[in-house]
This record gives sequence, C-alpha cells and structure tokens, in this order.
Amino acid sequence: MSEKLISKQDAAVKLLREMLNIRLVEETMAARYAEQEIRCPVHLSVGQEAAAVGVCQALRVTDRVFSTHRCHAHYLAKGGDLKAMLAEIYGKAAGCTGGRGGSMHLTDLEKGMIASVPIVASAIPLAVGSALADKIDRTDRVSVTFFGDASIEEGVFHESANFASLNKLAVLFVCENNLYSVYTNLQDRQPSRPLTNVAMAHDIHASHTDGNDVEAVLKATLDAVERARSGKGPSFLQLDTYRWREHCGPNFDNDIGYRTVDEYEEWRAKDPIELTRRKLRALNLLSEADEKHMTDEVQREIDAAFEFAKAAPLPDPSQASQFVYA
Amino acid sequence: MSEKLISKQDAAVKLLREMLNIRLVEETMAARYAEQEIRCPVHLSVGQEAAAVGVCQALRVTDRVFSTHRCHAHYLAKGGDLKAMLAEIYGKAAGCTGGRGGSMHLTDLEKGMIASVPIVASAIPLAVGSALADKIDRTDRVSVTFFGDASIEEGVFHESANFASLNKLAVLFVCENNLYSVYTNLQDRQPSRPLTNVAMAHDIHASHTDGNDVEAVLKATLDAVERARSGKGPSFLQLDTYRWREHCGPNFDNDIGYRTVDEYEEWRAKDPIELTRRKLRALNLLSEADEKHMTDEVQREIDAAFEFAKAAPLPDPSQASQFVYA
Amino acid sequence: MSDMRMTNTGDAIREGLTEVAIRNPAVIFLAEGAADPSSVYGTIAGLAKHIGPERIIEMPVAENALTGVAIGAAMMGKRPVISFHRVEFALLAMEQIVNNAAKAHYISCGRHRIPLVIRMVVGRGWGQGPEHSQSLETMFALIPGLKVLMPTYPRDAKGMIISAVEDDNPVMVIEHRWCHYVQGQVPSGYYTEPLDGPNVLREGKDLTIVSTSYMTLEAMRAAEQLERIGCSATVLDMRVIRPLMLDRVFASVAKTGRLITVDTGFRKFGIGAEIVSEVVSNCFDKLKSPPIRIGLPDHPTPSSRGLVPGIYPDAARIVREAGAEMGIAVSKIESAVSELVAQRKGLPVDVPDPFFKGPF
Amino acid sequence: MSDMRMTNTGDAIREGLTEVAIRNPAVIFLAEGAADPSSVYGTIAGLAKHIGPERIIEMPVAENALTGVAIGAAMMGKRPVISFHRVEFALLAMEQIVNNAAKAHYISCGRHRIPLVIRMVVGRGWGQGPEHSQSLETMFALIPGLKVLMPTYPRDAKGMIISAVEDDNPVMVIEHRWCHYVQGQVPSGYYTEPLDGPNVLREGKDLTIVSTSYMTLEAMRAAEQLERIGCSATVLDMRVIRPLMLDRVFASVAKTGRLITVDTGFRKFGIGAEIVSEVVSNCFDKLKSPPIRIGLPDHPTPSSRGLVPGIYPDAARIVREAGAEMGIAVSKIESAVSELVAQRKGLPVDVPDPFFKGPF
Ligand SMILES: Cc1ncc(C[n+]2csc(CCOP(=O)(O)OP(=O)(O)O)c2C)c(N)n1
Ligand SMILES: Cc1ncc(C[n+]2csc(CCOP(=O)(O)OP(=O)(O)O)c2C)c(N)n1
Ligand SMILES: [Mg+2]
Ligand SMILES: [Mg+2]
Repeated sequence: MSEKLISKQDAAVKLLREMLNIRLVEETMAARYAEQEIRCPVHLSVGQEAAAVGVCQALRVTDRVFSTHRCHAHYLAKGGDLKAMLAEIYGKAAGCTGGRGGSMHLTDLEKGMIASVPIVASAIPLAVGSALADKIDRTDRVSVTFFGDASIEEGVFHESANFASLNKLAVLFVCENNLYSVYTNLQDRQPSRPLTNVAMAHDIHASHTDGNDVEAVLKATLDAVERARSGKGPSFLQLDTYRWREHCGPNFDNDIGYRTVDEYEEWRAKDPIELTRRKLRALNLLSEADEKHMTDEVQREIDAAFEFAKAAPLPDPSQASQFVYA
Repeated sequence: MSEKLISKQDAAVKLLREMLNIRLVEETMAARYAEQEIRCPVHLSVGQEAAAVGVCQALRVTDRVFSTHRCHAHYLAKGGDLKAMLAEIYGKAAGCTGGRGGSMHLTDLEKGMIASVPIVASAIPLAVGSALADKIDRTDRVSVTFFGDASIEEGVFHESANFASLNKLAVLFVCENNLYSVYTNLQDRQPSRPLTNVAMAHDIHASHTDGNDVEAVLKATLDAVERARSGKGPSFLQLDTYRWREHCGPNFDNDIGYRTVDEYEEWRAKDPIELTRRKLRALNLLSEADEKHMTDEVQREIDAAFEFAKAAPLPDPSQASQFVYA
Repeated sequence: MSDMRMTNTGDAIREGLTEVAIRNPAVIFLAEGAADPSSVYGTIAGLAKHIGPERIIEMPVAENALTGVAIGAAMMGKRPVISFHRVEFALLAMEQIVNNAAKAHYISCGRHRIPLVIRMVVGRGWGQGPEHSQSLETMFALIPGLKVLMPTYPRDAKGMIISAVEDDNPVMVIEHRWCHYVQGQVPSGYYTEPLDGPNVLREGKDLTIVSTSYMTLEAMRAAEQLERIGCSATVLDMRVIRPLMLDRVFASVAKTGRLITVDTGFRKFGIGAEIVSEVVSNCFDKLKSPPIRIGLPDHPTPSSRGLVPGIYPDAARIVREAGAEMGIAVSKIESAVSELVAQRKGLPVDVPDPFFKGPF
Repeated sequence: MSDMRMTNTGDAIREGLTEVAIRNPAVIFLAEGAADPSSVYGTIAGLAKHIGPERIIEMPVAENALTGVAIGAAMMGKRPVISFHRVEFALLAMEQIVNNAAKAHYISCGRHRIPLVIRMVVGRGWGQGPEHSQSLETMFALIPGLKVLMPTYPRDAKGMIISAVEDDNPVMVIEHRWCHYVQGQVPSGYYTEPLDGPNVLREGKDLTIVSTSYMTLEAMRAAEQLERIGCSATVLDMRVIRPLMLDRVFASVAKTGRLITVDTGFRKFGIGAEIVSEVVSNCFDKLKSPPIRIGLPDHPTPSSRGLVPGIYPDAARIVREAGAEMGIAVSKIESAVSELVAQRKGLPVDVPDPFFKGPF
C-alpha cells in the first residue's frame, strides 16, 4: 500500500472516529441525563456530527471556531478536551469554564475553540472581529462561525456578513440547516428561496452541501479555507442536516406534533456515521474488528471521562465573585 | 385635446409642481438658516425630490408612509401640511408635533405620513407592522418605508424584509441610494454588488430605477403598489439619486474632501426638476408663462408659510411634561 | 368573578390573555414559537381555539424587528402582545423599545398611542448560565413612557395582564419563570387588576419589607418566621415599578420606621436604590435606622449549582438582616433560619420551591 | 508631563487616543465615519498620520456588528476603541455589550479579556430632539463587568481615556457633547489618570454636591455663588460610575452632613439613587437632612427651545435647592441666581456656555 493510500485511509477513518466519538458522548449524556446529575440545559447534535467534523478537519489548531448553544460537537471536533467539557456540563470546578458557562459556553482556547454563545447569532460578529484582528496582523488564520438556520434571520448576521465581505476577511459562515428553530420549521420563518441567497446579498462566496456527507463537507470547507487564506474573503457554507433529538434535552420528541415521524425516519436513514462506515467497509478500509475496536476504545474513554466529571468536586461558592474584572 | 391627454398633462405638471414645491421649500430654508431662528438640525433632500414625489404620487392618501431623518420631501410629497412642518422646524407650538420632534420626526397622520424616525432603519419594522395590521384587517392599503442606502447595512432592515416577505405583506421598501452615509461613500460601506441583491436574500421583488426620473419612479412604484394591493407581497425599490447639499445643514460641502466637485456636477446635470421641466416644455405641455406663474405661486405660498412659522408662538415650557403616558 | 379556582401564575397569565383577546379583536400575539407545542411555556397556548389562527403570528428569530413590527401594528390600532422567552433576548430590541415604543406618544404630541405588551421571562436555576438568568428591570424602569410590571401571584398576574393589554401605553411585563409555578386562588373569567402600585400582603408594625416578583415569595416566608421570633413585618409586593408609586411604602415606613428592599435583580442600581432614596426623602424623620437593600451581588450568575449558593437572596437572608436590624438574639434568628431550611426539605438550590402559594 | 496647554475636552480626548495608539500597536479604531472629514467630532481625527490607516476601520451603519466585531478583535488581543456619535445608537448593541463584552471574562473563568473602549456621545441643545439627547448611563452602570466613565474636564478626559484603553476590561466612556467644548490646562504627551472614582474639585464644610459629567460644570458655578451667600460646598465630580467608588463621598458627607446629587441623566433611577442609598447606609447618623437628588425630569427631551427651559438642571436650580436646604434667605438666593443669569449674558437655552473652564 502506498504512503498516500495509508494517509487517505487514516484520514477517512479519522473522520469516522471523530463523528463516532461525538455521537457516543452525546448518547451517553442522553442516557445519563435522567440521573439528574447533569443539571443544565443540553442541546445535542446527534445526527449533525458530519457538519462539525467535516468543517473542523479542514482547519488547523490555530484556526478559530465560534459556536452557539449547540456547541458540543464543535468543541469536540475542534479538539476540545472531553473531560473538561463533561466536567463543565456537570457543573464542576474542573469544567472548561470552571462551571460558570455550563453546556452552552464551551471554550477551549488552546484548541482554538474560542467562544460559544447561547444567544442566537451573537457569536457571529465575534468571529468576524477575530478575522479582522488576523487581517491587521497579516496572519493566514481562518475564523469559523457555526450557526443554525435561524441565525440568518437575525440582523446581526447580515451586519457581520456585510462587514466581512467589504473587508475580505477570512471568515467561514457555516450554517447548519437542520430545518428547525426549536419547534418551528424553516418554512414558517423564512420565505422559500435558497438559503445561499443571503450570501449573494453581501457578495459572499457560497456553497450548498449535503451536511450528512462528511467528505463533501470537508471538501467544501477546504475550498472555502483556501479562499480565505489566500485573501479572497469570506464564504458561506450551507450544510443540510437534521437534529434527531429534541431541541433542548436528551429525549426524542417526534410525538409532540411539530414534525413527523416520517420526516425523522427519512433523515435518520441518512445517518452520517452509518454512511461513512458503510463507505469505509465497502472500500475495505475498515474491518468489522477495526470498527469494534474503535467503538470500544472510544466508549471506554467516554465512560472514563463521565466518571471523572461525575466524581469531580463542585466549585466553591466563594469563587462566584471572581473574574468580574480583569 | 382629449380628456385623457388633459389628465395626463395635469398629472405631469403635478409631478413638476410637487418637486418644485419641495425644492423651493428647502432652498428657502437653506437661505434662512443663517438667521438662526431655525434652531434644529435639518437634513435637506435637495436633488432627491423625484424619489419622494414619484413614489407618493402612486399612493392613496390612506396609504401609509414612514420616513427617516431626511423626511421633509416625503412629508410634503405625501400631502403633509407645509405650515405645520415649518412651524415644527421653527420649534413652534403650531408644529406638526407641537415642537417636540423637530425636523426629524415629521408626522401628518391625516395625510398618512405616519412617522419619521431619525435612527437609521428604525422606522422600517414600523412600516412592516403597519402592513401586518392591514393584512389582518384585510384592507388593500400599502405601507411605504423610505430609507437611505445605509439602512440596508442595519440588521433590522433584513429582519423586517424577511418577515414582510414570509407574510406577503403590502410593504414597499424604498431605498434612496444617494451614494453616501454622511461623508462615507457606498463603496466604503458595502461590497460591490447590485443593491437589489439584498431583496433576493429575502425573496422580495426588486426594481432598480433612475431616481432622477420622476416618471420612471412613478411607474416602478405603481407596479409595486399593484403587486402589494393584489396580495403578491412586498417590493424593494432602488432609486439612484444624489444629495446636493451637505448631509446635515443648509450648505454645500464639496470642498471638504469626501466627494468631488466633478461627481457633484455630474449629478447636478441630472436635476430631476430640470429634466421634467424640459420634457414638459418639449412636449408643449408647459409654457414659459405657465412655469413662471407656477413658480411664483408656489414661492408665495412658501413665503407665507415661513412668515407664519416665524411669527408663531413657541410652546409653553409647562407642556413639556405632557403626553408621557396616554 | 366570584368563582375562584386554584391556578398557578403561568396559567393565570394564559387565562388573562385569552379573556382579553376574546373580548377585544384588536389583540394580536407575536412570538418566536407563538403556536408551537410549548407556546411560550404554555402561557399563550390554545389561543387559536378561541380567536382563530390569524391573530397569532409566528415570528422569525429576529427580536428587534419583532418589537418594531409590533410597535408599527400598535400605531395602527392593534394591541400586540409580544413574548420573549428570556429578558436577554429583548436586549436586541432596546432601540425599538426606548425610542419608538416609549416615545411615539410623546413625540407625536399624543397623536400616536402604543398599546403594546412586551412580556419578558426571567430565568433561574437548572444551570441556565449567565446569559439566560438576568433580571434587568432597571433598564426598563429608567425609561419614561414605558410601564413596567413584575407580577408575582396568579391573581395579580391575570388581572394585571388584562389591564396591561387594555392600557394604551407600552407595558413591559417581567415574569419570573419560577413565579409561573406559584399557586393561588384566581377568579375565573374576565377581571382587571389596577396597575396602581404595591400591594400590602401583610401588615406589621416593626419593619417594612418591599420586594419585587419572586423575592416577594421569599419575603413572605421570611415575614412568617420573623413573626415567630418577635418581629412583625409589613410586606409590600411592588408589582408596578414604573410608574413607581410609593405612597403605600411611605405610609408603612412612617409607621414602622424601618425598611428592607429585596430586589429580584441586582442590588446595585436596582429598584431598591430608587425606593430607598424616595423613602429617605419622604420619611427622613421617621426612619429609625438606615434602610437595607438586598439584591443580586455585583457579578453575573454562573451556571454551576456549586457556585449559586449565596447568590440569590432568600428568606433566610432576609430573616438574618431583619433580625440583626431589630436586635433580635442570634439564637432566635438562627432557629428561624433552621425552620426555613427545614421547610425546603433538602431541595437542591437550582429548582423552585414547590410549596409557594399565593396569599389569595 | 509638566508642559501644560489650554485645550478643550474634545481635543484632549483626541490627544489621549493618539498618544496611546502610538505607544500600543494593539490599539485599533472602529466607527461609522472613522476617517471622514469630521472623524467623530474631531476626536479621532488625524490618527492615520501617526499610526497609518490600517488600524482605523470604517464601519458600515451597523452598531450591533460594530460592537461584536470589536469584542471579537479584543478577545484576540486587540484594544479596539469604538465610537458612537450618540449614545442612542448603542441601544442597538446592548446585547453584545451586556452579554459578550461584560461577561466574556467572567464566563471564561478569566481566560478571555476584553480590553475594549466604547465611546458614546450624549447630545444636547439646538433642537436635537428626543432621540438624540438621552443620557442613559444607568443602563450601563447596572451591568457588572463593565466600567463606566463620565469625564468632564480635559485633563481628566485625556488621562482617563488613556487609562481606559489600557484597561483590560470593557470601558464605556460617556462623553457629553457640551463637555467637548470645556477648556482647561492639559499636560502634553502621555499620562494616565487612575480610574479611581470621584475627584474633589472644591472643599466646603456645609454641603456636599456630587455630580456627573456636564452637571459638574453647573455644580461648580453653583458652588461659587453659594460661597458668596454664605454656604460653603464641597463639589465632587463622579468621573467613574462603575465600579462606583464612594469613599470620598462618604468622607465629605461625614463632614458636611448634607448631600445633593446632580445627574446628567434622569433623576429617577439615576446614578443619584444609588449614591444616595449608599450614603444613607454609610452616613446615617451624620446626615442633617435628607439628601436631595437633581436630574432630568421623567419625560423625553423635546426638540423646541420653547419646551426646554426647566428641563436641564442648572446652577440656578442647584443654588435654589441648596439655599433652601441651608435656610438661606430667599433674597440672597435670588441675588445669586441673578448673578448666574447675568453670567450667561442672554445666551439662548439651546447652546453651551462658552465660559466653562476647567479647574486645572
Ligand atoms: C437572540 C435569541 N433569540 C432566541 C433564543 C432562543 N433560542 C435558543 S436556541 C433557538 C433556536 C435556534 O435555531 P437555529 O439557529 O436553527 O439552531 P438549532 O437550535 O437548530 O441548532 C432559539 C430560538 C436565543 N437563544 N437567542
Ligand atoms: C442607528 C443610527 N446610526 C447612526 C446614525 C447617524 N446617522 C444619521 S443620518 C446617517 C446617514 C444615513 O445614511 P443613509 O441611510 O444613506 O441616508 P441619507 O442620509 O443618505 O439620506 C447616519 C449614519 C443614526 N442616526 N442612527
Ligand atoms: Mg436549526
Ligand atoms: Mg445615503
């Protein structure tokens, strides 16, 4: 086998492993939520793993990611520390923000996970500001802002896009279109037109990709990253995907009436992990044994991290008044 | 001469007279500003009269207009009372808002001049809300929001456009593109692309018209009004025009360096009033005597209104605390 | 109206909104998720059954336009009720609120009226975190032209929300999420509660406690315990913080000579600051000691339940402050505090007390 | 630093920003019209000469993004200075200010720093009207994590703006447009003024006057006249309203026993409310009479000069309030007021006094 093929196999398996890791972390979280030891809202990305992984695999550790309330997958895909994430969600002192932010503010500066902000679209201008700093400093760093389909309804998205385009900033506007804002379908919130039209409004390069196809996401991102690094300015990436579980919380909610089981099943059949797994198997790049080994290994790490987080001490109340001012 | 021709002539002369009236009101205001009796900021529309008149001539008195800091022309074009406007700008009790708003809040509810708001883009959602009320009430009224080229940089424009489009509201988004926001050229604030692209982002019908051609503006507006009244939803009208005088105040400011005299002269040559006048003369629809008569009559009314405003009493300070709560 | 039922504040608000919407066809509702399975924590659920779907308008995620659209519709005679799931989201709409909603009546010399209700929910508990748990009432209380309500109990909430909808001014209604669970007797059908200021919940002679929203529940629990240890406290639920009507507070302090304010929001620049300043100005000679202000400390609210103890004022804190002020023996004070702790039956710090019941 | 020149506050701010931008390459400027012929009333004019054009960034008319972009750049180590021509425009950016700027340091457990300066100009006079003349300092003072400055005099303004840029926190600088014209001696070159609270401008024994921003000028004129009629007043210019440092105020009131606060913004829920509440709490036994608060009345500011008289507090109002408080004979008080009126030499109500000079 040539060097190139090995590395290609490695990269493909890495994509799978990253997605699997995110999936299993969140499925474990969902399973443990009923214990009532995770005492904060959680917005799971189960079903949307390919978007996070495909994008982040195109990035360097020095590139910067900004996220939303639904930030677990982005944090992990960008290399964020799992133990620190779980400890945060368990409200522990060892959490990535010391228990201050909870699940919606995941941050890992060393890994370039700069900020997650739970106010819809509020992190978008931060990413643009980060790119502005890089432009002034003449680095070739890229700033990525992940957001949902509802974010493009917020004015600040447009304000930020206009500024980024005008200044040809190295920003990727990554829109994970999962069709819903909480319980409201896209068609009840926006007129029917390609979402990428919003990029045209600001003269921004746009692409539209199957968000369940991790390789396609990777490819679209690499293209956008290349444009950004070479001074060609920002890109808008529409990634179509689907959130399997409820908007906030660990459960399924296809029974409460805002979406149909049929719709859910249709997207469920496009499971990005299953898709990649099948591809790798068909190409003989992943044996059943490999897969089992991988799954076991990942799950073991996850279980250990959960045990760590559960056992870790709560922060002391006296610390609550720290870090108000620098 | 057939009935039709007469009415056509009347309509054409009316367009001229309306524009001339606005021009002479503002030129008189500019001339009198140095008296320091007009003690409030004024944003003159000299050069932009065709936009206001072309749009408002397509409207019924029951249709509703919302405007900005630069609202004199819209107020007059919609039929607003001149004396009440000048009294307002002179800070007098007889002003259209009793001296409370000054030049940037001109209102004449009877004439459908609903509100002028000096915060950029802030009146746009008001117009959309007005159209929402009309939709609920099933009227065929149209709401018009005038704004400058800078307004489309504000997020609330996009939020409002999305909502109006989604609900197919009878709103006209009228963008008077005079190329500047205060001293900053469009190209320093927005990427280079057709402004109408912002309408495509929200699936809104758009047109692009020479804003110095009052008949073209009228035509584009009639088309948009027809769409709106028949339930086809909002339109975005881009009207290219130019502000001759300084952003705020009575003077010319081509000497201070943010724009060139050449540019100014180029637009000056496209004077919408001169354009219409010449057309009417060429078609023999307006004799020199007619014109002189018209100009004299208009100026006489204006002078009388200025005298009225100047002589009118100031409001009493004790009134300042009224109307805080209904 | 005489027909009373046990209801919680959340349901009482829904009832009030339903009643007034049925009566007045100008009432419309706008919210993100207006008609979704949750319908703003159930507070605007089921309206379509009564008034049809046209007056319940789904809003894209765009709070500034949401507010501006509602103001525009209000100018044209509608009576919009808009709802924010968190007060934080209304921060995006401050320009519309402060300039257009609050000033249109004034600027137009009374010609425009803005009969608009803006509901904003204050979050607390279960790890909400710093951007979902702020109580920013001072921001709105600062602005002339707005009215600002903070209802606590279901009976007030229902009657006041009806009054708010019928008011011709923009009325900000700040609802504490934990108040939604508070139970109380509520008249059925349509009735209004005047927006006329604080409500005296209990009369005492030693001390005046003035509180807002959720803190009223803590104040009432505290007053009960204080009574046991020899301090009889008047408790006033502010209910309306703009226009701020303080006559009942002055009257009470004139009798007791002592004042404690308990804010649901920040202590610093809180509602208590204005109340204390006015009380000092009006009751200077009657005051036996400097008024005490209680409120949130000067930092954001972290997510972890480990960091929360000590942040939110509670009945125990009020008892301790009041007890010290009254010179009650520490042992007595601590026995009262123990009783309060016992009442919570070990409930974690991040969930609401299930036993809060209205006084009605 | 010893080299002093007569300068106005607007120019002093420009000097300060220029000095600190030259020293520190991380300093960047963002504004609408950042490099236009006006450059924010001249306060950021000519910077490109010193630091080149790359660090002066033109902002489209988009205040929310302007603020968010600046916060993002600050997270990455820049020291952005952003400017709003009117404080009203910052209302569009409240979400970014309150959630991201004020809380990033806190939420990240100290990892993020937001060395951001947000300048906001308060308008007054010449018929500005209700949406261009608000002074909303309470809104920002309410938020932990922000610092809030209101400089008055040129020497303070220059040194404090430099300190603000060098501070690792988001600092809101509220500049009254009429203060820009105030003359005073200013050191040339680079110097910092600590952000350490109020400045005692004059010492008196009868009365403590605490004021913010432009009202300090009126307070100083009032104190001069009060001296003539037998009342010696201490005047403190607050300068920093968050964090609110009141020790110097307490110390003064402990001596004088009397307090008047004069707000540039609203009286109701104004800065004075917090100051009075704290003073009462700290100096209860020293107070000879209830503190008096002066500030804008409870309505918007109309455009017409006919409606303005009586709205803005002035030296005459302060003299009358203080005189009555001190029991000075009405004839004396009115002679002092006459002198104040005479000093204005018939100047209309809607333009600033040309004679305001700094105390330095
Ligand atoms: C400004 C603001 N408005 C409303 C909310 C409440 N909210 C939280 S998540 C969410 C849905 C956002 O949908 P989308 O952007 O598509 O992201 P998704 O949840 O689908 O990942 C909403 C409306 C919020 N957090 N911030
Ligand atoms: C939200 C807001 N930001 C800034 C300003 C200051 N301002 C007043 S007019 C103006 C220019 C607006 O340009 P445009 O919309 O093109 O209208 P024009 O003045 O050209 O008619 C600006 C920036 C404002 N009034 N409101
Ligand atoms: Mg979504
Ligand atoms: Mg323009």
